[in-house]
Amino acid sequence: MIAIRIQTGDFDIAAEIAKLDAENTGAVATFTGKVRKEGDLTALTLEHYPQMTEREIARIAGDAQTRWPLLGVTIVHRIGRLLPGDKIVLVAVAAQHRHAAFEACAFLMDYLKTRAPFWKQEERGGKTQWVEARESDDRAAGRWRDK
Amino acid sequence: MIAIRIQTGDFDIAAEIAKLDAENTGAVATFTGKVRKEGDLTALTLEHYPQMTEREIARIAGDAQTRWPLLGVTIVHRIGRLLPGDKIVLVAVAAQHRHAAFEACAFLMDYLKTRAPFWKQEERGGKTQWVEARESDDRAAGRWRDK
Amino acid sequence: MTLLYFAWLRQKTGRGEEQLSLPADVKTVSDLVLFLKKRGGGFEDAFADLRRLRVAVNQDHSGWDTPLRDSDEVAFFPPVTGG
Amino acid sequence: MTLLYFAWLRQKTGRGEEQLSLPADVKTVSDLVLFLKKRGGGFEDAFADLRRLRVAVNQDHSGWDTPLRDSDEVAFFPPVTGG
Repeated sequence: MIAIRIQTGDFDIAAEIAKLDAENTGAVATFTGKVRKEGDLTALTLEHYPQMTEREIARIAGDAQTRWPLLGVTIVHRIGRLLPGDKIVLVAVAAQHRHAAFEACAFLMDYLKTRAPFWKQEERGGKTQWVEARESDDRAAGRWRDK
Repeated sequence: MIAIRIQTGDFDIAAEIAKLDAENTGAVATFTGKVRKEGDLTALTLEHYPQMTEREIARIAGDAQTRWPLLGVTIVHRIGRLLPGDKIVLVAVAAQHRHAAFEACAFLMDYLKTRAPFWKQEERGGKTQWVEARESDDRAAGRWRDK
Repeated sequence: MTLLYFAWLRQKTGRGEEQLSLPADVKTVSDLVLFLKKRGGGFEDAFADLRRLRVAVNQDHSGWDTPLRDSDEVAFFPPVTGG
Repeated sequence: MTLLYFAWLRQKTGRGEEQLSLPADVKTVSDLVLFLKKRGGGFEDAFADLRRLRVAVNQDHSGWDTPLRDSDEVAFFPPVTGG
Protein backbone atom coordinates (compact mmCIF):
# COMPACT_ATOMS: atom_id res chain seq x y z
CA MET A 1 0.00 0.00 0.00
CA ILE A 2 2.96 2.27 0.63
CA ALA A 3 5.66 2.12 -2.04
CA ILE A 4 8.85 4.14 -1.65
CA ARG A 5 11.69 4.21 -4.15
CA ILE A 6 14.91 6.20 -4.32
CA GLN A 7 16.47 5.94 -7.75
CA THR A 8 18.73 7.68 -10.25
CA GLY A 9 16.52 6.89 -13.26
CA ASP A 10 13.34 8.57 -14.45
CA PHE A 11 9.83 7.37 -13.59
CA ASP A 12 6.59 6.96 -15.56
CA ILE A 13 3.70 8.70 -13.83
CA ALA A 14 0.94 6.74 -15.58
CA ALA A 15 2.63 3.42 -14.74
CA GLU A 16 3.02 4.44 -11.09
CA ILE A 17 -0.66 5.39 -10.89
CA ALA A 18 -1.68 2.11 -12.51
CA LYS A 19 0.29 0.13 -9.89
CA LEU A 20 -1.17 2.23 -7.09
CA ASP A 21 -4.80 1.71 -8.02
CA ALA A 22 -7.03 -0.22 -5.67
CA GLU A 23 -10.45 -1.48 -6.77
CA ASN A 24 -12.36 1.06 -4.73
CA THR A 25 -10.16 4.02 -5.70
CA GLY A 26 -12.26 7.02 -6.69
CA ALA A 27 -9.57 9.68 -6.54
CA VAL A 28 -5.87 9.84 -7.37
CA ALA A 29 -3.88 12.99 -6.63
CA THR A 30 -0.31 13.29 -7.84
CA PHE A 31 2.48 15.78 -7.48
CA THR A 32 5.51 15.87 -9.74
CA GLY A 33 8.45 18.12 -8.93
CA LYS A 34 10.77 19.13 -11.77
CA VAL A 35 14.05 20.92 -12.31
CA ARG A 36 13.00 24.35 -13.60
CA LYS A 37 14.74 25.80 -16.63
CA GLU A 38 15.80 29.16 -15.27
CA GLY A 39 18.69 31.54 -15.84
CA ASP A 40 22.08 29.90 -16.09
CA LEU A 41 21.15 26.74 -14.19
CA THR A 42 22.74 23.81 -16.00
CA ALA A 43 22.18 20.95 -13.55
CA LEU A 44 21.02 19.93 -10.09
CA THR A 45 22.72 17.15 -8.15
CA LEU A 46 20.79 15.43 -5.37
CA GLU A 47 22.63 13.77 -2.51
CA HIS A 48 20.90 11.82 0.26
CA TYR A 49 21.51 9.84 3.46
CA PRO A 50 20.78 6.33 2.22
CA GLN A 51 20.41 4.61 5.61
CA MET A 52 17.84 7.19 6.69
CA THR A 53 15.92 8.22 3.56
CA GLU A 54 13.46 5.37 3.11
CA ARG A 55 12.88 5.10 6.85
CA GLU A 56 12.08 8.79 7.17
CA ILE A 57 9.80 8.76 4.11
CA ALA A 58 8.01 5.65 5.43
CA ARG A 59 7.46 7.50 8.70
CA ILE A 60 5.98 10.50 6.85
CA ALA A 61 3.75 8.23 4.74
CA GLY A 62 2.62 6.36 7.86
CA ASP A 63 1.72 9.68 9.45
CA ALA A 64 -0.38 10.57 6.38
CA GLN A 65 -2.18 7.22 6.67
CA THR A 66 -3.22 7.96 10.23
CA ARG A 67 -4.59 11.36 9.19
CA TRP A 68 -6.59 10.40 6.09
CA PRO A 69 -8.27 7.20 4.85
CA LEU A 70 -5.86 6.32 2.03
CA LEU A 71 -5.86 3.36 -0.34
CA GLY A 72 -2.33 3.77 -1.65
CA VAL A 73 0.73 5.99 -1.48
CA THR A 74 3.66 5.94 -3.92
CA ILE A 75 6.71 8.14 -3.45
CA VAL A 76 9.58 8.11 -5.94
CA HIS A 77 12.54 10.42 -5.38
CA ARG A 78 15.45 10.68 -7.76
CA ILE A 79 19.07 11.25 -6.74
CA GLY A 80 22.19 12.08 -8.72
CA ARG A 81 22.69 14.67 -11.44
CA LEU A 82 19.52 15.99 -13.08
CA LEU A 83 19.08 18.46 -15.92
CA PRO A 84 16.55 21.28 -16.35
CA GLY A 85 13.23 19.73 -17.33
CA ASP A 86 13.99 16.45 -15.53
CA LYS A 87 11.53 15.10 -13.00
CA ILE A 88 12.80 14.97 -9.40
CA VAL A 89 10.01 13.59 -7.29
CA LEU A 90 6.60 11.94 -7.59
CA VAL A 91 4.01 11.66 -4.86
CA ALA A 92 0.84 9.77 -5.83
CA VAL A 93 -2.03 9.15 -3.44
CA ALA A 94 -5.14 7.03 -4.00
CA ALA A 95 -8.25 7.35 -1.87
CA GLN A 96 -11.98 6.84 -2.14
CA HIS A 97 -12.68 10.57 -2.12
CA ARG A 98 -10.82 13.54 -3.51
CA HIS A 99 -10.22 15.65 -0.42
CA ALA A 100 -8.26 12.90 1.34
CA ALA A 101 -6.17 12.38 -1.80
CA PHE A 102 -5.46 16.11 -2.29
CA GLU A 103 -4.65 16.85 1.34
CA ALA A 104 -2.46 13.81 1.87
CA CYS A 105 -0.54 14.60 -1.33
CA ALA A 106 0.13 18.20 -0.22
CA PHE A 107 1.04 17.02 3.30
CA LEU A 108 3.50 14.45 1.95
CA MET A 109 5.22 17.05 -0.22
CA ASP A 110 5.47 19.55 2.62
CA TYR A 111 7.07 16.91 4.85
CA LEU A 112 9.35 15.52 2.17
CA LYS A 113 10.68 19.05 1.70
CA THR A 114 11.44 19.53 5.39
CA ARG A 115 12.17 16.02 6.80
CA ALA A 116 13.52 13.72 4.10
CA PRO A 117 17.36 13.80 4.06
CA PHE A 118 18.04 15.08 0.54
CA TRP A 119 20.30 17.97 -0.41
CA LYS A 120 20.44 19.80 -3.71
CA GLN A 121 23.52 21.28 -5.31
CA GLU A 122 23.09 23.66 -8.23
CA GLU A 123 25.46 24.09 -11.17
CA ARG A 124 25.42 27.58 -12.60
CA GLY A 125 27.96 28.80 -15.12
CA GLY A 126 30.42 26.04 -14.21
CA LYS A 127 30.20 26.75 -10.46
CA THR A 128 28.43 24.57 -7.90
CA GLN A 129 26.50 25.78 -4.89
CA TRP A 130 24.35 24.08 -2.24
CA VAL A 131 20.71 25.13 -2.27
CA GLU A 132 19.62 26.79 0.98
CA ALA A 133 16.53 25.50 2.76
CA ARG A 134 13.59 27.87 2.48
CA GLU A 135 11.73 29.16 5.49
CA SER A 136 8.51 29.01 3.46
CA ASP A 137 8.90 25.22 3.35
CA ASP A 138 9.09 25.06 7.15
CA ARG A 139 5.99 27.20 7.40
CA ALA A 140 4.20 24.99 4.89
CA ALA A 141 4.97 21.88 6.94
CA GLY A 142 4.03 23.71 10.14
CA ARG A 143 0.46 24.31 8.96
CA TRP A 144 -0.34 20.58 9.42
CA ARG A 145 0.63 20.52 13.09
CA ASP A 146 -2.67 21.84 14.41
CA LYS A 147 -4.83 19.77 12.09
CA MET B 1 -2.04 27.14 -21.99
CA ILE B 2 -5.56 26.00 -21.16
CA ALA B 3 -6.58 22.74 -22.83
CA ILE B 4 -10.10 21.39 -22.38
CA ARG B 5 -11.39 18.19 -23.91
CA ILE B 6 -14.68 16.35 -23.58
CA GLN B 7 -14.39 12.83 -24.97
CA THR B 8 -15.79 9.32 -24.78
CA GLY B 9 -12.36 7.63 -24.91
CA ASP B 10 -9.78 7.13 -22.19
CA PHE B 11 -6.82 9.45 -21.61
CA ASP B 12 -3.13 8.91 -20.83
CA ILE B 13 -2.07 10.90 -17.77
CA ALA B 14 1.67 10.88 -18.56
CA ALA B 15 1.03 12.08 -22.13
CA GLU B 16 -1.23 14.88 -20.87
CA ILE B 17 1.43 16.03 -18.40
CA ALA B 18 4.10 15.95 -21.11
CA LYS B 19 1.98 18.19 -23.36
CA LEU B 20 1.26 20.55 -20.48
CA ASP B 21 4.86 21.14 -19.47
CA ALA B 22 6.31 24.59 -19.87
CA GLU B 23 10.06 25.14 -19.65
CA ASN B 24 9.91 26.83 -16.29
CA THR B 25 7.51 24.32 -14.74
CA GLY B 26 8.68 23.25 -11.32
CA ALA B 27 5.47 21.63 -10.08
CA VAL B 28 2.70 19.59 -11.66
CA ALA B 29 -0.35 18.58 -9.64
CA THR B 30 -2.90 16.20 -11.10
CA PHE B 31 -6.22 14.79 -10.07
CA THR B 32 -7.80 11.72 -11.63
CA GLY B 33 -11.36 10.76 -10.79
CA LYS B 34 -12.41 7.16 -11.31
CA VAL B 35 -15.53 5.01 -11.24
CA ARG B 36 -15.25 3.15 -7.93
CA LYS B 37 -15.89 -0.57 -7.83
CA GLU B 38 -18.53 -0.76 -5.13
CA GLY B 39 -21.50 -2.97 -4.34
CA ASP B 40 -23.67 -3.82 -7.33
CA LEU B 41 -22.63 -0.84 -9.47
CA THR B 42 -22.18 -2.10 -13.01
CA ALA B 43 -21.78 1.15 -14.96
CA LEU B 44 -21.97 4.92 -14.87
CA THR B 45 -23.27 6.94 -17.82
CA LEU B 46 -22.29 10.58 -18.11
CA GLU B 47 -24.49 13.02 -20.01
CA HIS B 48 -23.60 16.67 -20.61
CA TYR B 49 -24.80 19.91 -22.17
CA PRO B 50 -22.44 20.14 -25.15
CA GLN B 51 -23.01 23.81 -26.04
CA MET B 52 -22.23 24.84 -22.47
CA THR B 53 -19.64 22.41 -21.15
CA GLU B 54 -16.42 23.70 -22.66
CA ARG B 55 -17.46 27.31 -22.13
CA GLU B 56 -18.21 26.73 -18.46
CA ILE B 57 -14.97 24.79 -17.90
CA ALA B 58 -13.00 27.52 -19.69
CA ARG B 59 -14.59 30.05 -17.36
CA ILE B 60 -13.58 28.00 -14.31
CA ALA B 61 -10.04 27.56 -15.62
CA GLY B 62 -9.81 31.28 -16.36
CA ASP B 63 -10.89 31.99 -12.80
CA ALA B 64 -8.10 29.71 -11.50
CA GLN B 65 -5.60 31.61 -13.66
CA THR B 66 -6.54 34.90 -12.05
CA ARG B 67 -6.11 33.41 -8.57
CA TRP B 68 -2.76 31.61 -8.98
CA PRO B 69 0.26 32.05 -11.28
CA LEU B 70 -0.22 29.01 -13.50
CA LEU B 71 1.82 27.82 -16.47
CA GLY B 72 -0.68 25.32 -17.82
CA VAL B 73 -4.07 23.74 -17.17
CA THR B 74 -5.40 20.60 -18.83
CA ILE B 75 -8.90 19.30 -18.14
CA VAL B 76 -10.18 16.11 -19.77
CA HIS B 77 -13.69 14.92 -18.93
CA ARG B 78 -15.16 11.73 -20.30
CA ILE B 79 -18.81 11.23 -21.24
CA GLY B 80 -20.85 8.16 -22.17
CA ARG B 81 -20.97 4.77 -20.48
CA LEU B 82 -18.07 3.99 -18.13
CA LEU B 83 -17.32 0.85 -16.13
CA PRO B 84 -15.99 0.47 -12.59
CA GLY B 85 -12.26 1.19 -12.63
CA ASP B 86 -12.54 3.54 -15.63
CA LYS B 87 -11.12 7.04 -15.39
CA ILE B 88 -13.72 9.84 -15.56
CA VAL B 89 -11.83 13.10 -15.28
CA LEU B 90 -8.31 14.48 -15.30
CA VAL B 91 -7.24 17.88 -14.02
CA ALA B 92 -3.54 18.67 -14.45
CA VAL B 93 -1.97 21.98 -13.42
CA ALA B 94 1.59 23.19 -14.02
CA ALA B 95 3.12 26.04 -12.08
CA GLN B 96 6.51 27.23 -10.94
CA HIS B 97 5.80 26.34 -7.32
CA ARG B 98 3.85 23.57 -5.69
CA HIS B 99 1.29 25.46 -3.65
CA ALA B 100 -0.17 27.19 -6.69
CA ALA B 101 -0.35 23.85 -8.51
CA PHE B 102 -1.99 22.04 -5.59
CA GLU B 103 -4.51 24.74 -4.76
CA ALA B 104 -5.53 25.40 -8.35
CA CYS B 105 -6.01 21.67 -8.94
CA ALA B 106 -8.26 21.32 -5.87
CA PHE B 107 -10.16 24.49 -6.83
CA LEU B 108 -10.74 23.26 -10.39
CA MET B 109 -12.11 19.94 -9.14
CA ASP B 110 -14.42 21.62 -6.63
CA TYR B 111 -15.81 23.86 -9.36
CA LEU B 112 -16.07 21.14 -11.97
CA LYS B 113 -18.18 19.19 -9.48
CA THR B 114 -20.59 22.06 -8.90
CA ARG B 115 -20.60 24.13 -12.12
CA ALA B 116 -19.77 21.99 -15.14
CA PRO B 117 -22.96 20.64 -16.77
CA PHE B 118 -22.45 16.88 -16.40
CA TRP B 119 -24.92 14.39 -14.97
CA LYS B 120 -24.24 10.85 -13.87
CA GLN B 121 -26.60 7.93 -14.12
CA GLU B 122 -25.80 4.74 -12.24
CA GLU B 123 -26.64 1.21 -13.30
CA ARG B 124 -27.18 -1.13 -10.37
CA GLY B 125 -28.60 -4.62 -10.77
CA GLY B 126 -30.11 -3.79 -14.15
CA LYS B 127 -31.80 -0.57 -12.91
CA THR B 128 -30.68 2.95 -13.72
CA GLN B 129 -30.81 5.92 -11.38
CA TRP B 130 -29.60 9.53 -11.59
CA VAL B 131 -26.92 10.41 -9.07
CA GLU B 132 -28.00 13.14 -6.67
CA ALA B 133 -25.74 16.18 -6.19
CA ARG B 134 -23.98 16.18 -2.84
CA GLU B 135 -24.19 19.09 -0.47
CA SER B 136 -20.59 18.41 0.55
CA ASP B 137 -19.54 19.35 -2.99
CA ASP B 138 -21.30 22.70 -2.69
CA ARG B 139 -19.57 23.33 0.63
CA ALA B 140 -16.22 22.37 -0.92
CA ALA B 141 -16.69 24.90 -3.73
CA GLY B 142 -17.92 27.48 -1.24
CA ARG B 143 -14.64 27.47 0.68
CA TRP B 144 -12.90 29.30 -2.21
CA ARG B 145 -15.33 32.23 -2.17
CA ASP B 146 -13.59 34.13 0.62
CA LYS B 147 -10.05 33.46 -0.59
CA MET C 1 -36.46 30.18 -28.40
CA THR C 2 -34.74 26.87 -27.83
CA LEU C 3 -35.58 24.86 -24.72
CA LEU C 4 -33.27 22.08 -23.52
CA TYR C 5 -33.90 19.41 -20.86
CA PHE C 6 -31.19 17.26 -19.28
CA ALA C 7 -30.92 14.15 -17.07
CA TRP C 8 -34.22 13.26 -15.38
CA LEU C 9 -35.89 16.41 -16.73
CA ARG C 10 -35.40 15.02 -20.20
CA GLN C 11 -37.01 11.78 -19.11
CA LYS C 12 -39.95 13.41 -17.29
CA THR C 13 -40.73 15.90 -20.08
CA GLY C 14 -40.19 13.21 -22.71
CA ARG C 15 -37.95 15.44 -24.78
CA GLY C 16 -34.37 16.75 -24.87
CA GLU C 17 -35.02 19.84 -26.96
CA GLU C 18 -37.86 21.89 -28.40
CA GLN C 19 -38.39 25.13 -30.29
CA LEU C 20 -40.91 27.57 -28.84
CA SER C 21 -42.04 31.05 -29.80
CA LEU C 22 -41.74 33.20 -26.70
CA PRO C 23 -45.33 33.35 -25.30
CA ALA C 24 -46.66 36.89 -24.85
CA ASP C 25 -46.93 36.71 -21.05
CA VAL C 26 -43.47 35.15 -20.49
CA LYS C 27 -40.97 37.80 -19.37
CA THR C 28 -38.68 35.75 -17.14
CA VAL C 29 -37.54 32.17 -16.56
CA SER C 30 -40.14 31.90 -13.76
CA ASP C 31 -42.86 32.86 -16.20
CA LEU C 32 -41.60 30.24 -18.63
CA VAL C 33 -41.69 27.57 -15.91
CA LEU C 34 -45.35 28.48 -15.13
CA PHE C 35 -46.15 28.29 -18.83
CA LEU C 36 -44.53 24.84 -19.14
CA LYS C 37 -46.22 23.51 -15.99
CA LYS C 38 -49.60 24.35 -17.49
CA ARG C 39 -48.93 21.67 -20.09
CA GLY C 40 -49.55 19.21 -17.24
CA GLY C 41 -48.37 15.58 -17.12
CA GLY C 42 -44.64 15.13 -17.24
CA PHE C 43 -44.03 18.88 -17.33
CA GLU C 44 -45.99 19.52 -14.15
CA ASP C 45 -44.06 16.69 -12.50
CA ALA C 46 -40.66 17.84 -13.82
CA PHE C 47 -41.08 21.39 -12.55
CA ALA C 48 -42.88 20.52 -9.29
CA ASP C 49 -39.95 21.50 -7.03
CA LEU C 50 -37.74 24.30 -8.32
CA ARG C 51 -35.25 23.73 -5.48
CA ARG C 52 -34.26 20.51 -7.26
CA LEU C 53 -33.69 22.35 -10.56
CA ARG C 54 -31.15 24.64 -12.15
CA VAL C 55 -31.41 26.80 -15.27
CA ALA C 56 -28.92 28.16 -17.76
CA VAL C 57 -29.80 30.97 -20.16
CA ASN C 58 -27.58 31.10 -23.22
CA GLN C 59 -25.15 28.64 -21.55
CA ASP C 60 -24.74 30.70 -18.38
CA HIS C 61 -25.92 29.51 -14.99
CA SER C 62 -28.86 31.85 -14.27
CA GLY C 63 -31.56 32.68 -11.75
CA TRP C 64 -35.32 32.21 -12.03
CA ASP C 65 -35.88 35.95 -12.49
CA THR C 66 -33.63 36.19 -15.56
CA PRO C 67 -35.45 38.10 -18.36
CA LEU C 68 -36.00 36.17 -21.59
CA ARG C 69 -35.99 37.03 -25.28
CA ASP C 70 -37.23 34.92 -28.19
CA SER C 71 -33.64 34.29 -29.36
CA ASP C 72 -32.56 32.74 -26.05
CA GLU C 73 -31.47 29.19 -25.39
CA VAL C 74 -32.91 28.07 -22.04
CA ALA C 75 -31.70 24.83 -20.46
CA PHE C 76 -33.30 23.13 -17.45
CA PHE C 77 -31.43 20.48 -15.46
CA PRO C 78 -30.88 19.04 -11.98
CA PRO C 79 -27.81 20.08 -9.95
CA VAL C 80 -24.70 18.85 -11.77
CA THR C 81 -22.88 15.67 -10.75
CA GLY C 82 -19.82 15.40 -12.96
CA GLY C 83 -16.14 15.08 -12.11
CA MET D 1 30.46 5.23 16.82
CA THR D 2 29.91 6.16 13.21
CA LEU D 3 29.90 9.81 12.20
CA LEU D 4 28.42 10.92 8.89
CA TYR D 5 28.65 14.31 7.15
CA PHE D 6 26.44 15.44 4.27
CA ALA D 7 26.29 18.26 1.70
CA TRP D 8 28.59 21.17 2.55
CA LEU D 9 29.51 19.60 5.91
CA ARG D 10 31.11 16.77 4.00
CA GLN D 11 33.06 19.28 1.97
CA LYS D 12 34.16 21.42 4.92
CA THR D 13 35.18 18.46 7.10
CA GLY D 14 36.81 16.76 4.13
CA ARG D 15 35.10 13.44 4.83
CA GLY D 16 31.74 11.73 4.45
CA GLU D 17 32.13 9.16 7.19
CA GLU D 18 34.43 8.25 10.04
CA GLN D 19 34.60 5.75 12.90
CA LEU D 20 35.23 7.17 16.37
CA SER D 21 35.42 5.64 19.84
CA LEU D 22 33.09 7.64 22.04
CA PRO D 23 35.38 10.08 23.92
CA ALA D 24 35.10 9.88 27.73
CA ASP D 25 33.69 13.38 28.21
CA VAL D 26 31.11 13.17 25.41
CA LYS D 27 27.65 12.47 26.82
CA THR D 28 25.43 14.29 24.28
CA VAL D 29 25.46 15.51 20.69
CA SER D 30 26.47 18.97 21.97
CA ASP D 31 29.50 17.44 23.68
CA LEU D 32 30.40 15.66 20.45
CA VAL D 33 30.18 18.92 18.49
CA LEU D 34 32.56 20.61 20.98
CA PHE D 35 34.93 17.65 20.68
CA LEU D 36 34.89 17.87 16.87
CA LYS D 37 35.34 21.66 16.81
CA LYS D 38 38.55 21.24 18.84
CA ARG D 39 40.03 19.53 15.80
CA GLY D 40 40.12 23.04 14.30
CA GLY D 41 40.35 23.84 10.57
CA GLY D 42 37.44 22.58 8.51
CA PHE D 43 35.69 21.14 11.56
CA GLU D 44 35.70 24.43 13.44
CA ASP D 45 34.34 26.09 10.31
CA ALA D 46 31.70 23.38 9.67
CA PHE D 47 30.27 23.57 13.20
CA ALA D 48 30.64 27.35 13.65
CA ASP D 49 26.86 28.04 13.55
CA LEU D 50 24.63 25.27 14.88
CA ARG D 51 21.52 27.11 13.70
CA ARG D 52 22.59 26.17 10.17
CA LEU D 53 22.93 22.49 11.09
CA ARG D 54 20.77 19.49 11.83
CA VAL D 55 21.62 16.16 13.41
CA ALA D 56 20.18 12.67 13.20
CA VAL D 57 21.03 9.99 15.76
CA ASN D 58 20.48 6.46 14.48
CA GLN D 59 18.58 7.86 11.48
CA ASP D 60 16.13 9.89 13.56
CA HIS D 61 16.02 13.69 13.49
CA SER D 62 17.35 14.60 16.93
CA GLY D 63 18.19 17.52 19.19
CA TRP D 64 21.61 18.74 20.39
CA ASP D 65 20.99 17.36 23.88
CA THR D 66 20.41 13.78 22.71
CA PRO D 67 22.50 11.36 24.81
CA LEU D 68 25.05 9.27 22.90
CA ARG D 69 26.39 5.72 23.15
CA ASP D 70 29.40 4.21 21.42
CA SER D 71 27.16 2.12 19.14
CA ASP D 72 25.33 5.18 17.72
CA GLU D 73 25.34 6.49 14.16
CA VAL D 74 25.43 10.28 14.25
CA ALA D 75 24.83 12.26 11.07
CA PHE D 76 25.40 16.00 10.66
CA PHE D 77 23.86 17.93 7.77
CA PRO D 78 22.37 21.25 6.72
CA PRO D 79 18.56 21.69 6.61
CA VAL D 80 17.22 19.37 3.92
CA THR D 81 16.32 20.63 0.43
CA GLY D 82 14.82 17.67 -1.44
CA GLY D 83 11.51 17.28 -3.20
